[in-house]
Amino acid sequence: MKVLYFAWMRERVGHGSEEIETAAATVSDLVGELTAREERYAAAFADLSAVRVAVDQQQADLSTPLAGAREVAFFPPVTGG
Amino acid sequence: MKVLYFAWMRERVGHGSEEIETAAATVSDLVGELTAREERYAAAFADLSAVRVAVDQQQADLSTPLAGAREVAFFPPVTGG
Amino acid sequence: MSVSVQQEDFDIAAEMARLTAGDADIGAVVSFTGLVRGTGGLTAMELEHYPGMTEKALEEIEAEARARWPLSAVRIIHRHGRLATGDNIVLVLTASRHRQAAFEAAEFVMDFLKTKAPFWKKEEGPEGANWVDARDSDDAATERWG
Amino acid sequence: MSVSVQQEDFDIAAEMARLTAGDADIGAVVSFTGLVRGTGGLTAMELEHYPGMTEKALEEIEAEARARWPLSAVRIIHRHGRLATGDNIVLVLTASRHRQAAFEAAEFVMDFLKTKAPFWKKEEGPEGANWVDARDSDDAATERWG
Repeated sequence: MKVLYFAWMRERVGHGSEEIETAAATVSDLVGELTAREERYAAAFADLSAVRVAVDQQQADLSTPLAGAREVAFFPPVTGG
Repeated sequence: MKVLYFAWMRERVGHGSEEIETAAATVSDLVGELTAREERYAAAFADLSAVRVAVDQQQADLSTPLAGAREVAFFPPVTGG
Repeated sequence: MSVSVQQEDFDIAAEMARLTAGDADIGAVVSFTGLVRGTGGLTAMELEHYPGMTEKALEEIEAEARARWPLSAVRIIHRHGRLATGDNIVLVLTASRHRQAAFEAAEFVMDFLKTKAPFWKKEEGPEGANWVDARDSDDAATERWG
Repeated sequence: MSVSVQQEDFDIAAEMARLTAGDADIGAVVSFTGLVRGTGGLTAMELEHYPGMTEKALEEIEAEARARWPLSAVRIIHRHGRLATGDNIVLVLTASRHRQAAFEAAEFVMDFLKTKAPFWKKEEGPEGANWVDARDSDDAATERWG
């Protein structure tokens, strides 16, 4: 599965994209796996209220299932326009 | 006093501007004087609900006094933009 | 000069550039452009106005908008004379720090312009030329600003 | 193509001309232009986005606007990359027969774009570079559309 990070989440994690092997059933499970890995992941996900997620480029949330998902992206609330 | 007519009021009266001598105290009095003159004026003022008036280029109404006024304009509701 | 009544067409890009030049606080510019519609076989229109009072009315509309919203700049251009289908009729530009003031002020200016500025349209179509009637919806739009 | 995400600047006059060309029923065009403000000594910003999802989000926003208002045409251009004070960020154009639909749709598109399109601004000022926080007022603006 491809995992993407944008804006300050990208900066905290240290890269914008990675391929991972995971059996996580939901976004929440995936966040748990990632934060358990290394301090920089824990730092990126420290405040979940400031983290937004998209699964296969569709807005999602922590409870969204990951069965069949190819791309998960984490980012802060958007600030375009 | 200068009296101006715009749009279909101008077309009905037959001209867009005239100088008149009047002792009319209010717009209403002036309308009375004009409509008494000739049929084309009566035609222009036939439906007062469709007539708007400005005195010295400020929106006015039938009761507006004409003391000191130099220019009175009659026209239909505006349709700009 | 932020208000113009003119026969010539206007250049929206040039007007926008002039509006925002040298003001680094502008974050939002809203424009409204009114065009001659060809609906119902209309081919052209004649736009009559009241020289002198028109400029005054537009300046009053601008002043009222500036009193209600924090605007960095306003520009109003209204054409008169003979216009063909697709031609520009009116341009309103509002600039502000944030988008809501710019949007609301542009709408406000257009609503008031439609009901307060002395312009009259005579449309030319397949069945001759006719003066356009004022629309009740324009009065209603103006009234919502209280 | 009515949605573009690009580094290059846009030409509002050319975009408007393309939008209204050949459609005689358009009576009203509203534009919104967002600019980089220099407030607080800001000199430049970096605009990051999510390629692929961004285009999809803008297309969804456009489709939603078209479902709600009778629009003749819509155009959305959002820039990304490095932008300096005074540079254009975003352009939204809406065209309709009448002004109210064009105004409301442009506001709607901007409100949704601010809260739904995956863009992130990093501002560079006298005290370094900082990611811009999302504004509660943008969420509130989006919520009013129900």
